[in-house]
Amino acid sequence: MNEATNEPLSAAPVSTSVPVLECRDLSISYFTRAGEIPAVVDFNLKVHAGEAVGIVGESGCGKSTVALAIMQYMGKNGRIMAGELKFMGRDMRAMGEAELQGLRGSKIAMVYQEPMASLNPAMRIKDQLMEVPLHHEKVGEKEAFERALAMLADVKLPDPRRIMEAFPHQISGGQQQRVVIAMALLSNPALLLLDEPTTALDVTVEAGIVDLIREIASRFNTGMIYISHNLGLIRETCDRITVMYSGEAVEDGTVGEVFNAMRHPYTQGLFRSIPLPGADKNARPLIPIRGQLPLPHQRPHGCNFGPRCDHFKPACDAGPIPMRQVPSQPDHRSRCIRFEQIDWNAPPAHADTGEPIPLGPRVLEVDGLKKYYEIANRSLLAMIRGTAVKTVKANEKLDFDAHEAETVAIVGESGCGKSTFAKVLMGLETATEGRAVLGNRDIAATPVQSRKPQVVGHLQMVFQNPFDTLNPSHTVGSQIARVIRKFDVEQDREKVKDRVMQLLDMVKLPRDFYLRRPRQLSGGQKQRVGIARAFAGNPRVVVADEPVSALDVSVQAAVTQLLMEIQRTNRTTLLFISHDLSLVRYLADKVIVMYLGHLVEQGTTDEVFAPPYHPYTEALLSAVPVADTSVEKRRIVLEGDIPSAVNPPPGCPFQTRCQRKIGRICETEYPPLRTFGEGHRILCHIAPEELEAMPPVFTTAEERAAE
Amino acid sequence: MATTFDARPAAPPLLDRLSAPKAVLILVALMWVPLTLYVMAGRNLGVLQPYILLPAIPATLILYVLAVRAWRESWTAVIGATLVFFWLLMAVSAPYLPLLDPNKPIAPFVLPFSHGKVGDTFFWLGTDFKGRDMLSRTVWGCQRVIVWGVTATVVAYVVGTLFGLIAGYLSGWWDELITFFGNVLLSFPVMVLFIVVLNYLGPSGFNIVIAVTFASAPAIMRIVRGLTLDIKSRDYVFAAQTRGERPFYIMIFELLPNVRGPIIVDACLRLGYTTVAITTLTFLGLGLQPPDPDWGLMIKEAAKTAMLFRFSYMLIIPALSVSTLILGFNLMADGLREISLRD
Amino acid sequence: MAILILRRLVQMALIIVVASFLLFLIFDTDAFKKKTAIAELGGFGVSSLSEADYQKWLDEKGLNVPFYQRYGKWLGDVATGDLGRSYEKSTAVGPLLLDRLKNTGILAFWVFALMIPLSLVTGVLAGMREGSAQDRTLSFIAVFTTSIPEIATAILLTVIFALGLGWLPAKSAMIGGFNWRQLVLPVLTLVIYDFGYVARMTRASMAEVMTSQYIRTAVLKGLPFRHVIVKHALRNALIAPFTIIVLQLNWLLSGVVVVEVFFEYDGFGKLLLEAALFGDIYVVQACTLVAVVIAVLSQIISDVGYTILNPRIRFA
Amino acid sequence: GKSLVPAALAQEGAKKGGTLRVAMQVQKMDDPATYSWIQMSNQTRHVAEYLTLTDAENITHPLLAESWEPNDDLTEWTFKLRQGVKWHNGDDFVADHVKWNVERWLDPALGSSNAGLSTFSAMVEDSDDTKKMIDGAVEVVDPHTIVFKLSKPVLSVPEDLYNYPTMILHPSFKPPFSDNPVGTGAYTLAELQVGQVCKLKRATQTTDGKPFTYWGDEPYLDEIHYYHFDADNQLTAFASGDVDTIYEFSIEQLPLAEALPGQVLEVRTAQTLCCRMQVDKPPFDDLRVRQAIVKACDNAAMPALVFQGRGDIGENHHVAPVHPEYYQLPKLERDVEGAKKLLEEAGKAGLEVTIDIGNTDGPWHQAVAEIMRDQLKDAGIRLNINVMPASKYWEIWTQTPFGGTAWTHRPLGTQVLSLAYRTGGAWNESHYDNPKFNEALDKAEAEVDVEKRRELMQPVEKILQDDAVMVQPIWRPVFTIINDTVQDYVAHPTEVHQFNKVWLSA
Ligand SMILES: Nc1ncnc2c1ncn2[C@@H]1O[C@H](COP(=O)(O)OP(=O)(O)OP(=O)(O)O)[C@@H](O)[C@H]1O
Ligand SMILES: Nc1ncnc2c1ncn2[C@@H]1O[C@H](COP(=O)(O)OP(=O)(O)OP(=O)(O)O)[C@@H](O)[C@H]1O
Ligand SMILES: [Mg+2]
Ligand SMILES: [Mg+2]
Repeated sequence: MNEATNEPLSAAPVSTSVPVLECRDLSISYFTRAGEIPAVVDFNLKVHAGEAVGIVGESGCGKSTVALAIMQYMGKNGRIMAGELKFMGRDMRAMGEAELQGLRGSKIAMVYQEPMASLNPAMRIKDQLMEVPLHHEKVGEKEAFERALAMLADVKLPDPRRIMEAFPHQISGGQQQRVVIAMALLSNPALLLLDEPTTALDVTVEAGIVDLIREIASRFNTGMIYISHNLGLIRETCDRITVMYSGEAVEDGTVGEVFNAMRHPYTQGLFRSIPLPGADKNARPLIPIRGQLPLPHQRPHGCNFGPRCDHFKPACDAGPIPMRQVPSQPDHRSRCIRFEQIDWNAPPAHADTGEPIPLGPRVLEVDGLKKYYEIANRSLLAMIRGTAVKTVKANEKLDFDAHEAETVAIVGESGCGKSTFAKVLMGLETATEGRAVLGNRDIAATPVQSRKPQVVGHLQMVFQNPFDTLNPSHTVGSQIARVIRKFDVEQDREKVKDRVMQLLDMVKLPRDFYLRRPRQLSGGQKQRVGIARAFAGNPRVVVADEPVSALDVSVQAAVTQLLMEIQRTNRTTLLFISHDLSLVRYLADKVIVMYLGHLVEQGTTDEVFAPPYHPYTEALLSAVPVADTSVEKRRIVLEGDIPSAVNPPPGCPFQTRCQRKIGRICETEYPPLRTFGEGHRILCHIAPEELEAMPPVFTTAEERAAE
Repeated sequence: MATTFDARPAAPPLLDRLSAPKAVLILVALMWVPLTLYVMAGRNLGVLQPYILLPAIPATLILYVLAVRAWRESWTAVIGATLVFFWLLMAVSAPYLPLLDPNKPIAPFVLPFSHGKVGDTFFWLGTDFKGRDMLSRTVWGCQRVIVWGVTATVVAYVVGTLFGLIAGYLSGWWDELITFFGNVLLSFPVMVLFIVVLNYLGPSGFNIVIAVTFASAPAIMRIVRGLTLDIKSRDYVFAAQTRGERPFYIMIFELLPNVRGPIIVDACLRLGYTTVAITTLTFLGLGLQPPDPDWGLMIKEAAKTAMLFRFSYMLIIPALSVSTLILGFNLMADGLREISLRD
Repeated sequence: MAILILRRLVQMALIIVVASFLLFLIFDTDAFKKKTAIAELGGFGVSSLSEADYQKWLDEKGLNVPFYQRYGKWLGDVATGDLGRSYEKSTAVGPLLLDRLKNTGILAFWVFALMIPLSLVTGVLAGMREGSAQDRTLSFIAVFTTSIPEIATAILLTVIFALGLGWLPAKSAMIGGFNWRQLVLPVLTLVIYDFGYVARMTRASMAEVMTSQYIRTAVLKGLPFRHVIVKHALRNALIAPFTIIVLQLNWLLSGVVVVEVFFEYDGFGKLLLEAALFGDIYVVQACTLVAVVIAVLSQIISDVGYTILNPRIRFA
Repeated sequence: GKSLVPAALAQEGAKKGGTLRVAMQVQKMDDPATYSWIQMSNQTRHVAEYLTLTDAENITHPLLAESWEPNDDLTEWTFKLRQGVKWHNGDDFVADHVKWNVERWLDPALGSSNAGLSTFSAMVEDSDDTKKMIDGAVEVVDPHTIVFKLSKPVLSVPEDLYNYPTMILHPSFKPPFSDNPVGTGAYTLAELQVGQVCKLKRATQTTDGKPFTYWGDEPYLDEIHYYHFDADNQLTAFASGDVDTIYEFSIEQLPLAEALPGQVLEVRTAQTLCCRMQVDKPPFDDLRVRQAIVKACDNAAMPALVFQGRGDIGENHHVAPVHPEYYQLPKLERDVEGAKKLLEEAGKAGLEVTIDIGNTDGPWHQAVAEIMRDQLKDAGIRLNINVMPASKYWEIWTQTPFGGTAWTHRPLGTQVLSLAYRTGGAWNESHYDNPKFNEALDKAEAEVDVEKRRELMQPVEKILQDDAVMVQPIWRPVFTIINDTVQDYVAHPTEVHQFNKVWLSA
């Protein structure tokens, strides 16, 4: 346990005063045509003034339901079935609609996941903001305006006057989220609920918002509930944490207690399935939690986590499991009847650590690859002016190579051209310039239809969205079989079927999935089928475009692990596209950092994650929330938004946001590609010595101790 | 955990088996093919004619049971299906019901629920101005509307979907061209288009099919094009492209099955519109031709002979009949949408 | 915006040229001309229509000229505002059409004047609380009314109000000048049929808006329900119905045909049908022209209105 | 000819004034000589007038002609014209005007259907492939006497002169008539909107503003308004009180009409449906086949089924009981057995034939065909009915082997016979060609005296009936309706309007 890991948060005040919010044995159900869905059962929570409480859990475990229940806004079909809900000591369930209206938005405010969706598209920001004081405090227009303006400045929005007049769609996602937060803070609420406030944002933007939230907590003395599925974020923002699983709180306590001395197998499973900085795929592989989250109406008897638990004993499913206090930690409780018996420091039982595998010959060589999109502006005016065609420079001069059995990760913020590169490689788009040599064929300019089946088969792809990756109208088997036949691996009916079965085995799916339709599969299972399909043609290179970013952490681990395993055994080259740097660090051999279509840094994983950094890489790294309390991180918050690819800035592409900008040169000249060591290259004007002198972003406790 | 989720009684296995897509398809064919042949080929069927509709009756009944079972979640859909299947059943069983000859003049202007002046025939719904039995004409009258309405809608969908897929998937010039012609057709008000086309081709069932296709296909094309534009950016389409599938394969096997869902709801609505259109056209003298009974014709004929409160049953009966059929289609569409939104 | 409108107008011109060309092509077929000749010579004349008579008729009507020449001339004439002459009525098409359009305009005005408030209010009330009894009732009324074809509505209204109760005239020929009582049934018929459609669309739009997150935000801001509806929901919910209502103008041109024919109301729809049945090509051409112009104009209006109403596009 | 001055008797209590509103199709009024619809002539009838007038009893009276006299062999007709008749433009009406009109009708370039009438076709000769008026065929003796010299005997000259396109126009006439409506009638055209309204006003002034007096008795009505309604909707317009009378309603509407307040007027006519067979086309070239078909049909059953018991039973010889010269032959008997036997003899048992039906005069055509189908079935003949749009039927009416053609009313029985059944007749749709028939018809046509002519009609009718050229099952009645204010309205079998004596009670 290390209290001093981060910037010190106000220590959890164990106060005797009335908590801002107290939920006691709260049970919430939804009523659907399938019957009652008990979404949340026996939920307890206390929030004190100035305290930030985090709620984590996988998708569907009831986090949002809790938040909405606190707002007393359950929709048509939701109902609080039992329990108490006290706001400042007063029972909210007994309040009338009028009283609730008085509380909502004034004493209790909420921020949601999708900032764009939660702002009214047809109203100016100022109107939406001013409503709050106008309604709750009955102030005049002018004062409301002033207060809104001041609050916008408080949430660090540039040019608040302009933003006041703007419509939501005219400002960026990060700004929108700040507006929503400003709206929530306008009436100085006693309790602020944040439901995944940053999930829809890029990491660099997320970092800014997280900073803001931390600041608010300390400045306004607001009680906060922060909902997230990201343990790292909770660690960075909260004092206390409640871990939810399948509608129940399974563990709660202070962040330090839970992160360092968890007392529930599920919490442990969560931690083991996320890559922590410093973790290595060979030494500390991710350990997925087996099985799946049960649906609310199909929960097992006794411990909900029982079927997935490594420590399961028959007693676990005997009856309902109560929350119990962890001895000697008055604030730490767990819903495990065996937490005293379990050895919490034992190494994971079946962590199959592996040897690093040697790389093979070069398989793919990308050389000066450019992809420009031309977007036609079809307005008459543009045609007359001759500006009918605008160019989107999605990829600018990519250079790298990949070897057999190597994992090359491509990282960068949204819109930096990662998917475009994948498309060019796959032949869905043709390169504007440059070469991409697979084996000994240049495929950069050959569309997929003109490629030979073998070539096509050698280059396959795993897609991001598990819900989209399979055609909902065909069975799993037929979709894999089609690939096998198409790539001419097998033609004979029986043999094709055999091969499909082998592939299902390979991705650890039961063989009877052959006849299933995608809608009968969970997200993780679909992604496995996607992997099976990608490997059906014995590919030499597999491009995985954010293959796990839409999955829950526990499933993420399983799918990532699986992908790695298959790649290793097949000695396939993997191009892993991601924005999740922890994951990249965990699994990649080589990392390519992209910004606005430019390759700004490349090198082996160790090289990229240690100084010298490209300033962008540095910022990206620092933005990654880390769930390891022993790791300390330098905070760098980037200003501004990512520029448009249609209108890139002159000189260095990163100059508009660079925290280490050195002067005019950055704005006028394209930076040189500096090489450090063998393959480590950085696109920057800053002198190599200076770059090398950068301190690392992460420091672990040992490293700090060593200093 | 006690839930009501699995508390449903186990369904009889037979019905389950019949609900399989293949079985439903066979049942639909059993119902539809004879009916279509009966209406379109008519006398040319020769000796087959009296028997051909026999298999359609049980098929229709089974389909009804299946529909009610599948849609029991939505009352709206069940009511809609009940109305539609009632008329379908009437259509397939008309020849076997104890009805008077719908074309035979017996005694004109007999009011409903009364005997004519001559003979002792009791007329449930009275007779029309020519003395033909209204009940029998009403029952027989649904055959042509249903058959031509459905055929026209189906043809319009085939054409519209095809062009929509091409425009949406291939984009570029194909899209420009198809969309432009779609716009040309769409900018004719439907009725203008109907009038022009039918006036040119002459009034007949087949020409109604053509006219409806001209009028509906562009709208369907737009819908399918929109859906295609959405679906074509799905990963599974990329997956198909990355394995080098031909555009045709992608359109038919990857896109088509997935535009099906939203289209079925739209099709129910459009069936309603087509039924309205056929009735209206027939009323205007551009649609189906006498003498065989048809609701639009019954309205047309009665509109000039029954403008008296006493005789208004001649107008009201076909008007209500066609309204119930359309209401059925609309409720079905609403219900299906409701069901699809819930999933 | 101006560019958008300009582009749409250019497109409209193109569509009109293509559409009228197709019509000319159709009307140029021999079968069609013959039909027109028979229709015009009609009565007893027809039984003696010999080939020579027919040729003479063609000459008289100038139909022997190759059709592209006629088409070119027609285009030129239209550009100068001359829409040709009606065969059947042997008058200039322009004034005739104008007169009929005026009548249909009166009809349309009242239809819209009644239908818009009725359907919007119904739609909003229904969509406001989706799934409530209020919603179910109003929705059912809306589906029900759209399910009755206009012809059936016309019949039922006539039977009840004209034949049964005798409150209103059964026909609307307006003999002896304009008479508002004769306008009631046609207007009601169109309103009843159209109201349901627009109400349904409004309801769907309202229901969708009501489930959107920003409404949730507004409610959770502690605003009173009324304020949420009026300030937050309506504006967004009415964008879609607006475009639909404008596009109803196009629909109305179809809808009036049967209503005008049934009620004997001398409007655009009746003119079109009669001309088409007669083969009165220049009248049909002119009607189509008007219809297409109205259709495209209504599209433009709806596009522009959509842009103005929807700040997301206006300020994009 | 008979001479009865019309409107001679003033009705008792008749009142002047008022507007008669009539529902009818309002059509254009281009050139009266080429009119093809009765409706057009009705709009014109009270503006421009005819030389003669045939009344509802099929009796022809003097109008612009005061009297007429044929020579013995009916080849020369002398017409005395009425004196003191003024045109609307102030001119006097003289014989030259009539000559001008006749010459115009006979000009092939005009294409008037008048040229096909017996009277006028007897004034033309063929020269070098073109028809040309014979020199001197019309001779103006003095300003009020005109002589028609015919190349063959014609009986129906006075009747032909009341054929609807034979209005006498002023020589200054230029089409369209509606632009310059100069006639001799009691009314002038006040307004015409085709498809909407046609208004006639009593003529009180000449076109140049001088007072105008109608030559005959002053009519009662101030104005006559025709409002456009389709055939189907005229009765409903009447029902809703929009009009005082209508052009006509169809049999289907009879119960409705009877239920309405007002008086239904029914006229017996010689309008009919001829289901005629082309005698030169198989299988109808076999007399036995035709006879079998005719025998199997039961004309007597038709009126009840088609016209609710109204109308006259047809006798398959196209002379109607309303015709003055109608000779009553023995009643036709249905003979199914005989039909079967004939078919067998002809080797045509199980005969299947198709009849084309265009419903050119309304859906009752089809009803007739359907009844025929049922009747023929008894004799083992299968009748298919090919229903087609009216216009389509008019395209094929002369070609189809078996078709139901509508024939309009003509005042004399011989008129149609000579048009349609005489060898080479202009409209000989059945291709009937029987010299004996021609001869008998010639004889009948040469007789002016109706009683004598009736005797001569016996062989004509008999031959035609025996040759089984057609099933002509029924003489159609026509119906119209007037409300209680309309007085002295006489419905006419050809539906022409003669409103000079009509008046309106308050
Ligand atoms: N309106 C609703 N009707 C029925 N069931 C619902 C409804 N809303 C949520 N649920 C169910 O309740 C359970 C909890 O949902 P909730 O949205 O609270 O989860 P969550 O933890 O917020 O998930 P996520 O991380 O995906 O947002 C889920 O199983 C969900 O399917
Ligand atoms: N077909 C296209 N036409 C024009 N511009 C395009 C096209 N596809 C992508 N772009 C543009 O190219 C740039 C790179 O897009 P790309 O999809 O490759 O980004 P990405 O890095 O994959 O982002 P994300 O993380 O959001 O998936 C973006 O600015 C995008 O708008
Ligand atoms: Mg949630
Ligand atoms: Mg991407």
